[in-house]
Amino acid sequence: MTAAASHIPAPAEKPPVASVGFIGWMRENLFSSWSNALLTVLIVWLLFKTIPPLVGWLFINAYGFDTSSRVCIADRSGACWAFVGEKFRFILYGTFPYDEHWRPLTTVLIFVGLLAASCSRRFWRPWFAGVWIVGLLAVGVLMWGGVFGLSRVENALWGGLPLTIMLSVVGLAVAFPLSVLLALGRRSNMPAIKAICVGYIELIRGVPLVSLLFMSSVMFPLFLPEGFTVDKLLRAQVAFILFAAAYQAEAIRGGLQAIPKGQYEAADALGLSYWQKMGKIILPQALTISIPPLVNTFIAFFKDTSLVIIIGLFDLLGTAKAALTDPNWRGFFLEAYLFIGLIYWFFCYSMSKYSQWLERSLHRGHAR
Amino acid sequence: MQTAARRLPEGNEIIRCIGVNKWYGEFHVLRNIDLNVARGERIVICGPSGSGKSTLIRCINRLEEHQKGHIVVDGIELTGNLKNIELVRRDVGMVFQHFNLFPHLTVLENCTLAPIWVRRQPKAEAEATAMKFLERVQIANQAKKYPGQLSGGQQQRVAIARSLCMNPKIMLFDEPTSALDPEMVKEVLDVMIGLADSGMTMLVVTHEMGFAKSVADRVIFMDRGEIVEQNTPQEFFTNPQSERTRLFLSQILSH
Amino acid sequence: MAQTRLSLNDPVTRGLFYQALVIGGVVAVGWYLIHNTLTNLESRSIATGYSFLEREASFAIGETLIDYSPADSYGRALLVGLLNTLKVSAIGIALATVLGVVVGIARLSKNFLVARLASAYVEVVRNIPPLLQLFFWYALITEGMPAVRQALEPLPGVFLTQRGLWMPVPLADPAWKAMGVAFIAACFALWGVKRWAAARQARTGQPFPLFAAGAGLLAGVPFVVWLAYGAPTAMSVPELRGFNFVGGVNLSPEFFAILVGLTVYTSAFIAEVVRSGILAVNWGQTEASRALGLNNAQALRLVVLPQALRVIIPPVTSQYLNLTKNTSLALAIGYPDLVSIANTVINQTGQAIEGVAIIMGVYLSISLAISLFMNWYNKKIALVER
Amino acid sequence: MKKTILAATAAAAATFAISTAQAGPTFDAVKAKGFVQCGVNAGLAGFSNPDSAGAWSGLDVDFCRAVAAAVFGDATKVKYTPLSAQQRFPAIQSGEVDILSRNTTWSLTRDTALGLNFAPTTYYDGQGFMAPKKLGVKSAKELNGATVCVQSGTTTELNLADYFRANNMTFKPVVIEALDEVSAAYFAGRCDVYTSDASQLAGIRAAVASNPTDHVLLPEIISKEPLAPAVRHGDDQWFDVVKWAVYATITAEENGITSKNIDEHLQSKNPEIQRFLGVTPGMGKALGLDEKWAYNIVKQVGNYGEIFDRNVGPTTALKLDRGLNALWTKGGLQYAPPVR
Repeated sequence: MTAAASHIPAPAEKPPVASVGFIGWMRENLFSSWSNALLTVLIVWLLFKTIPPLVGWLFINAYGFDTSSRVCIADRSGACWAFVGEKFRFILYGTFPYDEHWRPLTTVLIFVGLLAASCSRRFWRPWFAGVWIVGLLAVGVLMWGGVFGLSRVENALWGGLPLTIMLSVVGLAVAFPLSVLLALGRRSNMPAIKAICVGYIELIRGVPLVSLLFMSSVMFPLFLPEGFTVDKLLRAQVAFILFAAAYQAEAIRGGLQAIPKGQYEAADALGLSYWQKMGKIILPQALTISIPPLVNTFIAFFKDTSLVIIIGLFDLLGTAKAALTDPNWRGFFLEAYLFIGLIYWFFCYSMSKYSQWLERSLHRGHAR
Repeated sequence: MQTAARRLPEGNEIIRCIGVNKWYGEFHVLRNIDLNVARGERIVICGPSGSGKSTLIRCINRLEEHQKGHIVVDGIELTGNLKNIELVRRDVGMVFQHFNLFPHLTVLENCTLAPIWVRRQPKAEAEATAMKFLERVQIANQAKKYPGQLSGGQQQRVAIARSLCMNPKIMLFDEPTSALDPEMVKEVLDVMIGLADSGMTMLVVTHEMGFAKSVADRVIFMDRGEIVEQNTPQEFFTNPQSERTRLFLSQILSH
Repeated sequence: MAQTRLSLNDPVTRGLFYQALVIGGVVAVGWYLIHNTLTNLESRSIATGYSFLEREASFAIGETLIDYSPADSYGRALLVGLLNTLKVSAIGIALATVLGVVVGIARLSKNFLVARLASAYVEVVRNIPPLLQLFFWYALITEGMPAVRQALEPLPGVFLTQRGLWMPVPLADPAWKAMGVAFIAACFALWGVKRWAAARQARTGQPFPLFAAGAGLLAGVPFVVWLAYGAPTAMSVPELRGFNFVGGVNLSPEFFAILVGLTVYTSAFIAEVVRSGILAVNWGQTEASRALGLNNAQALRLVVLPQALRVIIPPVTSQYLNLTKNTSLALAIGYPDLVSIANTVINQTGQAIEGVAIIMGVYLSISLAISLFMNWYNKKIALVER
Repeated sequence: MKKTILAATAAAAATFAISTAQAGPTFDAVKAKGFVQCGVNAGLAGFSNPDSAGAWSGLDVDFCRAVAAAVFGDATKVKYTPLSAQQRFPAIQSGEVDILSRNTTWSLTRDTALGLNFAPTTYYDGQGFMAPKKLGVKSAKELNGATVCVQSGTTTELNLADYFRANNMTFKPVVIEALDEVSAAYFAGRCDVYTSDASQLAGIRAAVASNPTDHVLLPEIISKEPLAPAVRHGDDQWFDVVKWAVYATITAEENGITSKNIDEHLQSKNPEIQRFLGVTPGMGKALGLDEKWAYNIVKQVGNYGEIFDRNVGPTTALKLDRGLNALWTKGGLQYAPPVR
């Protein structure tokens, strides 16, 4: 046996140059095999072909915000941001009286503020519902006016971004309690209640939103007693609430299903009644788990508000399309769609990132 | 070369590692590994976590790629050549810490999949072989079940049988018992001991020192990517040469 | 707690009481609405019933899969709409699946550029309302393409204009029908070959090159039939006559926009499903297959895909359903799908309730059929799992 | 089937229903709320169009104002509900609006199956075609094989199909629901021709075309399109008010009464004018209105000729001639029954 008296650790060596650093990264990520290398070259070539013209159109050849439409129409080699410059207030606020645009703007800010604050777990407390109610009241006052010296604005004049956000946020908020009941009902062991809830949820989820909007637009008036009418916006809002309730109920049901049986048994063992058990033990946990899917529902919902254009309401997409019909500014659809696309994208993307982050952080919480 | 407890024919090495180096990014995970394994030899590799022992055996069937040095298995050098890699893998069985049985196939199908598709055996023949090995790991009565229906120990035994169905020349074990509940460790170790007795070449990464003492021809201690010490189990446990080995053994054996 | 007789503390009684309460409430609300509706319909003398379905529609439809003229009935007009919906859905589902799988796999690519491009695609596409995307594609054609007289001709006989794409199609010939039959026959033959190959492999262990044989069979048999019919090559080539191109086949901008819009939108969601399905299969499964000597393709086909598909198929089905429901957006760009035809019918007849009921009924049947299939499928794979 | 449900529910309804069946529910409701809710087109130059401040103007709008002037003595007591083609009938049927004054063609089915009553025609229109000048088309008879843009759910959609069938021609329809979208599609070149009511084509050409002179209206008028305000069944008194508000504007023109000279006519010795302007009472009472009802209409809104000229006449962007809409005395169709 030739055992060494004491082992001297070998020094750590630098890896071969080709496997680390920029070259290593390139080898690993771009040229790891022949097919990969070919793909990389192809994509670089494609990017080279598309990016410069795109940048040229977007910025270099583009006309700034204060160009006249005549100049833009004469030369279409670049984007005409003058269109956006001319129309952005109309696109954002619709036909709301021009001098009062600070009101829809404040409304949007309130909504964004409320949504942003709701993202923080610090505010997941019952009292925060009060903040929401105050916020929504403020929004109502701002938009309708008629008090505090604000001029009254008919809701037929509302449009653009505030309308988009309002339809989705109010729809979500009002549908929420309903969806909790539906989710509980669907898991109820009372057959009649379960059947009603399942029937409702599957009915709504089985038909396109357009048909619900149709219903609100052309049929809803017939459901009400003679002489009792509800205006178009509110009817669309009702359709959205009914729609949202079914989808949210499914998200919440997922949360309820994820609660281990032991929690129910523990609550029963404590002698709690059904509503005490649900309200104090199950729902707080289930809703927390449900938040990421609820946020995803909200994103889908936010995008779906664009469908109100079909029943003649002017949400963000509606105002953009209306702006495009101006004969002086015809044909700038790319600019218009890019502009509102960016707004939609900003909202949806940040919410989806939030939802993903939340899911991870909740998951961590559970794992611990 | 240390003197082995059992006499082994000289120059009959089935695995040869010469100056093997591997990096994960900047991290030097295997440092100048020289290791020869003789046919029929049983080697236990131990060492603290992160010492590179799993990486070493995973290099032997090219689940990991080494960047420097040579690995020759049964006369075939492992390089980028896919053909060679496949040839080597057919002859090298591997058992994983987390079993990695295929959940969508029955126990029997798990065992016959590779013989049918890789060795191109007729189904009946593959099933007969599989039943033989399942018999040997004493789980033949579960052949129609799905992995999810078995306990961890049973799953690991199926995994061993699955590897054996390919009739390998070498078996690699990557911490085969560390994901098991204590009461199941023994059933798996018993199977492994039986396998060792049959003369299989085995490389086992494990912390089961009892197994090492009773079965291994040689114990290898790795730390920080290098082989610190190798010796017969007898010498290794009673008279460790290096300070680090001693420290490691005191931690392992104290509980 | 004191037990009183027949009190609400008895769970059974209480359950019945609550259920009676809820049913009563639902029935009351439903009855109230129906009552209002009926009174309203009567007091305003609005026509009811489905007899209008047999009346002459008198309006024209731009794209039809079956023969239709304004002299046909409203019922047939609605059928035309339904078939158009199914056409867009079927083609859209096929294309979205292909695109979604490619993008989903691309997101997992080791190639940095490929993975980044794919994830940018997904993040852009799924965060913009589908309706906006439809308008975008529609405008891109109607505003971005040249007028009919200045049509682009990228390939001989293929014309690209703001009124859509014209392509040559083979002239009607009995050969085409025979080839279709031959293709179906080849499918059956392939199924037989597959069974035979499996049996042979079980017996001898020899695998059969099924992929090559299948491709040869599916392409070869119709080709032979085509030759047997004298290899007809006469084409109907579109040419500008009068206002429009005549001959060939036309893909209208409306069809193109709804198809591309929905395909792109849905593919982003399918890509995410595919990606998470593949990620859901433990890497250890691949390693174990490799360690057993399976090659890449075998590991994918025999081990990874069967497991990934179980995770993938249920959510992908619901994406298919979403795509089908989203075809209703066709209304906004004038593609004559079911909803848009029903909308016209409602406008012409004033019978909104019946019209909306037809839309909902059709979509509910589609959803129900798909969920029944899904339940069956889930049960089937659940059986295999345990 | 439906009838049995109806009977069953009606029987049960007796206990539950709120009785609403008095005479004149709409008229009463309008008076009670203090304004007329008027359904108009969401934007059609000359007929109903909001300006940037949201104030509505147009021929259809003016007849709503005339009704308000008759009922309240104040033409501004109107609220407008912009409606799409699809929404217009449910809106009037459900009572969401009190009058539908939205370039709506009076037809038999609409009169019956939709449960509407049409007031006198306020604009005699007909369906025409508009085509780009550079297409070189001189007559609708040359349109065989053309692609035609048309708004869905309108009588134009039906007439179009009838016309091509009758003339043994084929066409490819591009049917879109929103007016904006249809005209956008036409001006983008998606279609060869655009068909709609001739007045509407003129309005669109004036308001939407980037260069109105690039487009021509073809000579053929392929249908009768009497555009009239409508009310729902069930309130004859309200129907009378709307009907006579329209007739009042025509009567005023027949008698040469304009918003400018109306105060002079208060001194008129003509007994019909005296009855009309409420100098001799009785007519207003018969309608359930103030005796000054017609005076208020003409004073605040004008006579028919004034309304026409102001909104769609030759001096406006639409440049429409009176044509069929001239008084009967001048070879047109506008004719009011006697006020007596």
